[in-house]
Amino acid sequence: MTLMHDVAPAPAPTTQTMTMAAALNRALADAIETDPDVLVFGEDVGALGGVFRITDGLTERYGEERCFDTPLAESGIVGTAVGMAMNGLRPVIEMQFDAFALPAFEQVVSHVAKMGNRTRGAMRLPIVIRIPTGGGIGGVEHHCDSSEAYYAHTPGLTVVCPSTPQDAYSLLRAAIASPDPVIFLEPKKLYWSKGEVDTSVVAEIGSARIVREGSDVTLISYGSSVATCLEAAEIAAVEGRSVQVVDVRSLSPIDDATITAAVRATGRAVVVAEAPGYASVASEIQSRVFERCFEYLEAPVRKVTGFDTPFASPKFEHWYLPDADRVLDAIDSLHWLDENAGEA
Amino acid sequence: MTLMHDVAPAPAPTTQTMTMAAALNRALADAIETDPDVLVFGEDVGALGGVFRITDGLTERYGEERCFDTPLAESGIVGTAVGMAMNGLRPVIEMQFDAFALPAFEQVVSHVAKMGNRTRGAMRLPIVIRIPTGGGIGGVEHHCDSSEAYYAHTPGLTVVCPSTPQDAYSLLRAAIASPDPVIFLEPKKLYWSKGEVDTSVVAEIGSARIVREGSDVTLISYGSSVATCLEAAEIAAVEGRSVQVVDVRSLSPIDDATITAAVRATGRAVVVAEAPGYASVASEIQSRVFERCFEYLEAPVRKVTGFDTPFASPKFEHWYLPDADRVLDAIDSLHWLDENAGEA
Amino acid sequence: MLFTTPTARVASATDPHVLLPRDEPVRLIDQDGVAHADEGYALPGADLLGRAYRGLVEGRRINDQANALVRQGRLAVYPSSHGQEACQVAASLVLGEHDWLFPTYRDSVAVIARGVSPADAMVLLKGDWHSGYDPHEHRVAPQATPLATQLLHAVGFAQAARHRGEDTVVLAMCGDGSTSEGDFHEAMNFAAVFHLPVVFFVQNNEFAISVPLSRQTAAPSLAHKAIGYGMPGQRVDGNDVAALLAVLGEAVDRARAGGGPTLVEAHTYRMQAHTNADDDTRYRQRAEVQAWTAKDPLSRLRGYLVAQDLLDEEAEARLAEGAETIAAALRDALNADADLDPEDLFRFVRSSRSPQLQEQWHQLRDELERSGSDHEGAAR
Amino acid sequence: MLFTTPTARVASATDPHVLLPRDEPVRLIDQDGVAHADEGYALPGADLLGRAYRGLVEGRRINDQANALVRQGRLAVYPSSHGQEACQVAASLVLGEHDWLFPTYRDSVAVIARGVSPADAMVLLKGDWHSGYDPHEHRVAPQATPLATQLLHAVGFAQAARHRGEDTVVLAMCGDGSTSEGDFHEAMNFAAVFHLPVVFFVQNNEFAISVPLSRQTAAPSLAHKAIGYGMPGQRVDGNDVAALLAVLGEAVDRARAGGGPTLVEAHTYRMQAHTNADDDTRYRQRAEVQAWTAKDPLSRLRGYLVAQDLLDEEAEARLAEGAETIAAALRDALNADADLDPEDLFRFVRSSRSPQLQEQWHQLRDELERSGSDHEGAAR
Ligand SMILES: Cc1ncc(C[n+]2csc(CCOP(=O)(O)OP(=O)(O)O)c2C)c(N)n1
Ligand SMILES: Cc1ncc(C[n+]2csc(CCOP(=O)(O)OP(=O)(O)O)c2C)c(N)n1
Ligand SMILES: [Mg+2]
Ligand SMILES: [Mg+2]
Repeated sequence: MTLMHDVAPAPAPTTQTMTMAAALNRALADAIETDPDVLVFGEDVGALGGVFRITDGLTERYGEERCFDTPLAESGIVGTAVGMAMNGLRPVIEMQFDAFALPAFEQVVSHVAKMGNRTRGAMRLPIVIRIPTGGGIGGVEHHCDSSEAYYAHTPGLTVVCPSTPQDAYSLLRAAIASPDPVIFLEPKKLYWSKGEVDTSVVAEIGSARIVREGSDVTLISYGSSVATCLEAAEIAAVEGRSVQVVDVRSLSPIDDATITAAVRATGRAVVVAEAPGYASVASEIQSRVFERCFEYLEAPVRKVTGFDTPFASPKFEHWYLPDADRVLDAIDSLHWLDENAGEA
Repeated sequence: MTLMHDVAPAPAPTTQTMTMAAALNRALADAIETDPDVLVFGEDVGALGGVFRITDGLTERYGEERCFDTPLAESGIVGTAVGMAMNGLRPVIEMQFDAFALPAFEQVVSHVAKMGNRTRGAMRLPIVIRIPTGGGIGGVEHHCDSSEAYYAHTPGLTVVCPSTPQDAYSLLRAAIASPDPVIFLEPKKLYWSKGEVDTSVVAEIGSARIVREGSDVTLISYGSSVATCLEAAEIAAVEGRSVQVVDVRSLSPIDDATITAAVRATGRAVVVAEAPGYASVASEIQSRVFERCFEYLEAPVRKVTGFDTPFASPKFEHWYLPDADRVLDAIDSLHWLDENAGEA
Repeated sequence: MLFTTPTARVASATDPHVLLPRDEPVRLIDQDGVAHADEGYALPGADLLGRAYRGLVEGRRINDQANALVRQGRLAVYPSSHGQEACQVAASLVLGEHDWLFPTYRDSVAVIARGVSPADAMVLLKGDWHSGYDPHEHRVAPQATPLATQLLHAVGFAQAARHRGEDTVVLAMCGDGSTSEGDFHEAMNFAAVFHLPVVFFVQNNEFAISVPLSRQTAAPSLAHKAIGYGMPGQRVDGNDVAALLAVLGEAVDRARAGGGPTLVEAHTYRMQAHTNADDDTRYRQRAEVQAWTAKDPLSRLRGYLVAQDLLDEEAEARLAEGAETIAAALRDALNADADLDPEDLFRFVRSSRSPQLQEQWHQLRDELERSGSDHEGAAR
Repeated sequence: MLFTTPTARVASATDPHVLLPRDEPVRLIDQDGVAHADEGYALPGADLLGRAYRGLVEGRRINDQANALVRQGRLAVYPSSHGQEACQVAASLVLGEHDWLFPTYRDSVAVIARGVSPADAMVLLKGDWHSGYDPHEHRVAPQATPLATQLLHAVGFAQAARHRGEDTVVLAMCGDGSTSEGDFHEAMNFAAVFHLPVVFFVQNNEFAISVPLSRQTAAPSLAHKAIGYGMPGQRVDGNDVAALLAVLGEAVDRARAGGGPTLVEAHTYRMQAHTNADDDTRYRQRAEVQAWTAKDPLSRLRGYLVAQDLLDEEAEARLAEGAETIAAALRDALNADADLDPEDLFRFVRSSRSPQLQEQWHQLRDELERSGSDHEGAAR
């Protein structure tokens, strides 16, 4: 089995430092240029270039035929994307904020996720639904939710979330090339983070990435929380602990092999994500690690997540969001003394 | 803290054997009779009495004022219920099938779950959303989904699911009396199952129930899967294994105390539920048990759930649904030999 | 073009009233089989009416056969279009070969009229799989269950066709109840804003399961919704296949000619319960149903054709025989048990199986192997 | 009743055309401040116009002040109603004391006009909490962010009031873009089917962020949607507060008298960017915006009042002073930092805290205690 799809080479491959926003924009442009079936649409994605400017310049460069504004109706956007995909196109659509993807939830669950199965593969839906996700930007209510659990729980959907500009580029190209529908989650907080992007790198959907090597404990994370984990790992290093960081990248399907091998090697793990923790992707990862690494664990797997409360108002956000401190506290709780006791 | 709400005594308390459908009908009638603010509405709940007849006779007995049909629009049903609750009523609404609650998902997540928090408690929403859930009835696509994970993951929602007529009655009365919104999941497969119902029994939302005592392994479950667990426990008993069965009943909030104590006593656990397992309520329970009972576990906690595929067509259902055999296989996998080895 | 439009109605920016439907539904043949001249719509020719009649006879026979198969336990459920066959047949006949139909669960007869084999059309209702035909083969989308959702698919489908410069017309069906859903609104609006070749065809059969039309809308008619989107709306007698062919045909012509979408409301009646699982005595009077038998779409067209010497007893017998052959084939197909492969549960979820799905399949496979290939016979 | 209706328009089953709006928006005072007699709507009296003018002056000042506070970093975001103040003020003035307003994020001025203190109204936009006022106090629902969702709440609210036999009227606001959402459709339909006392008030300001009206609808006007629900629709000049008072007032009167819902579309213009975070030069021409300054709602009413000797310089100065006092109070309130309690994160989620939430609060509390009460200053 492979989830590697034929991604057409970027028209003029480059390696450049750019923001995640720019990387996404570039991925869209390269997809439009290399595949006549790719269409970009949504609310404000045309002249405005999207409220986060991810589609900046696309209409200008490629015309309304390839990138256009729709009426303000998310179910309409997803539902018409379904119809277009049924008729051979590859719609790449933008939901303006996570909570504003919810009016389309029926279309996503009842059709996007199921049409391929319903038709025994006769009608696959190569749709990419781009959803800005998460907080950390001081947004008012409904602008900062993390809704990956809703999608990851739904059979038939692929769900990915990049944490670097490189992955943003490569995963978006792979998502657009995928014959299956992909929920593409873009951490808002990372839009303006920078990194090197080589547009000739092709990503494989379904593979995690070891972001930092370490031997004492494994932090498992995705999206904006990867940076939180790296920050915690730095601090822990000063305190003498070697912390490994895994970026899951693909929330569904998930790369059990990489995650399991990582935790078996360290014997300790903390899952970190911003979404409320209850019945979440973090819970899933936690329970998978528990089950697959049971014999190797020195301590229970912990998770550090958003609280099970509605996302906080801007002034409360710093209390709500998992930060390096909270991750370090979780690491501290991993029975280090017991082990030493055992070793002594 | 208590989640026990003042439930008005049933007008004429009785103890009787009845189906779960009849128990639900009785709970609705008793709520209507004892609280003038209770209103029942939805699609086909009037003259028809609902496609499952749960609202049978209510319009006839109490008039259109108290139980009525709406236009065919689920977001409209939930959204107007929000407005009614904002204005002091207690709407009890019916979604016809699980998948047909999805058009209302935005209203549920963005308002039902959040209005109380938004208004700092000034506007609580005492809404009950009744959703027939799950399969086992040979229903065609979209009629047999289990969507509890979507709701349980959403902060601000209470999610309950009865497995007996008694709980159906008492939990529905408690849900209607609750000042907070409740997602009330009704396992379709159990609608015609019978049991004794004492209408003077008041339920506490948030408490699990030990359905069967046992000392070797704990099965944790809810809704229609409780019967599957009991069936497995019977068979296991013949094979000499003492199996405890816990009915979670309240999926959110969850009764950690009961579940944790149960598993600590047996040292082994299997979580059983019908919904796809990935990022599910079963995963949550599994990870909670792992974390809270780590030191007590003889084996990894297993889960037996629906596959991560769209719900099966009627003819495939028997392959899809967790059954006693599958639960027994999971029990068999719980490192019994290791333990014996350890004991020997 | 098959259908000519005597007086083409074109949306005019200056007079929005042309978008409003007539006060009375268009009717060309009355319930006694008498044709009436109409200033706006011409009576379809004899050939087309003949094909329509065959469709009606076959459609009625398929409905009856499916009901029998439900009673025999061969179909899990059947939402019958008995009484609505004129709508079903017209929806199929007005489309050209390359056009697409987006039907609902009730539109099996229309699906079959487009060429899908009755047995394949019934796979969903038999319970073997969620859909039984390759949509591309006869250009028929899978029958939709979640109400009104398919209207958006139809709109997107049409948009893709136009994107490629094809002149495909898409006809999307839904019921009166479905017009209350948000997706109905969004589909109408997207189609109008993007001026797409879609014909929205509402079969107003007076009921959504038990809920009467008066609980769905307070509007003068459902077709009055069209002006709110800037598209023409029209009402038509849903039991008069001639009027349906004329009105839908005009809408298809306009769509193909670049004139944008149309909303057509057919006034018809659901003669049977919602499905076999429904009990319609709970919410409507027998007399009300009886009153509609006089308006039956078959007898009305038969009356006209006979009066016009376009149909005699021999032809009628031949048609009945043809319909009988179809019914027999359907019976045979449904009486045979399909050979089902449990691995199908995992085969189509994604284009390539994920490790998780593969693991789950292996788990099921092992389980089945342990218990001997048949699950039901499993003995531990 | 405050507002008299010269010729009451009543929906008639026999002539659905009465549900259609006029071809041109109702206008009573033109942009030069000249009043014109209208056959259907009377000019509001001097007293009411005077109150409206004060509302306009205060509303404009609040909009300006809020913009300044955004620049100073005291407000996180501000969606201004600059240019739409006539709509804001009229929406508030037409309601009786016991009526309810359902506003959006853009309707802060209407919220304040109903009596909510400017500081409380800005709590959402300042970021202290999701809403800053008790809705019951001034009968104003929390300002809605998810578009069109609040329309359904308004409908349900009205239904509950009628259930209790109260004669509450509910006025629900939304923008032109929001009319494309499914919830708009469902709200209109529920209100019409249940014949509820709701006034749907669409501020058509030509844009939904960057998307122009032409991409939202192909209809002759948004008010033409009303007939599709069986309710009257009307169009009004959204910068003419007199016309707004008359048209909305009539709709409120009809609702209160049991005449059911109305859809009112106000033609206005969003003079500033969507919010401070928006860059409107990307999608519209400066000249287009400039053209609308001539239609300013303040200058137009001022012109009329001055010409009628209902306003002199002294009165104008007094009004400006009053507005200044409000602005100063708002400044002061927003310059003060609210005293925020982290436990509030958990306090309001449910009416009683679940064990899980309590556990999570204790976790946060311990964390804060460990790091000294201030999180930011945390040093491990
Ligand atoms: C979104 C959604 N809600 C509810 C249902 C359940 N349901 C199935 S058919 C039906 C009535 C549909 O009525 P109408 O649109 O008039 O079509 P008809 O059955 O009369 O052909 C309902 C409520 C559904 N299938 N989808
Ligand atoms: C359901 C939903 N989708 C998208 C958004 C993001 N959004 C906020 S305001 C806006 C434009 C609204 O336009 P309109 O209804 O005309 O109101 P206006 O801002 O012009 O007052 C959009 C798309 C939202 N808030 N809710
Ligand atoms: Mg119907
Ligand atoms: Mg607008």
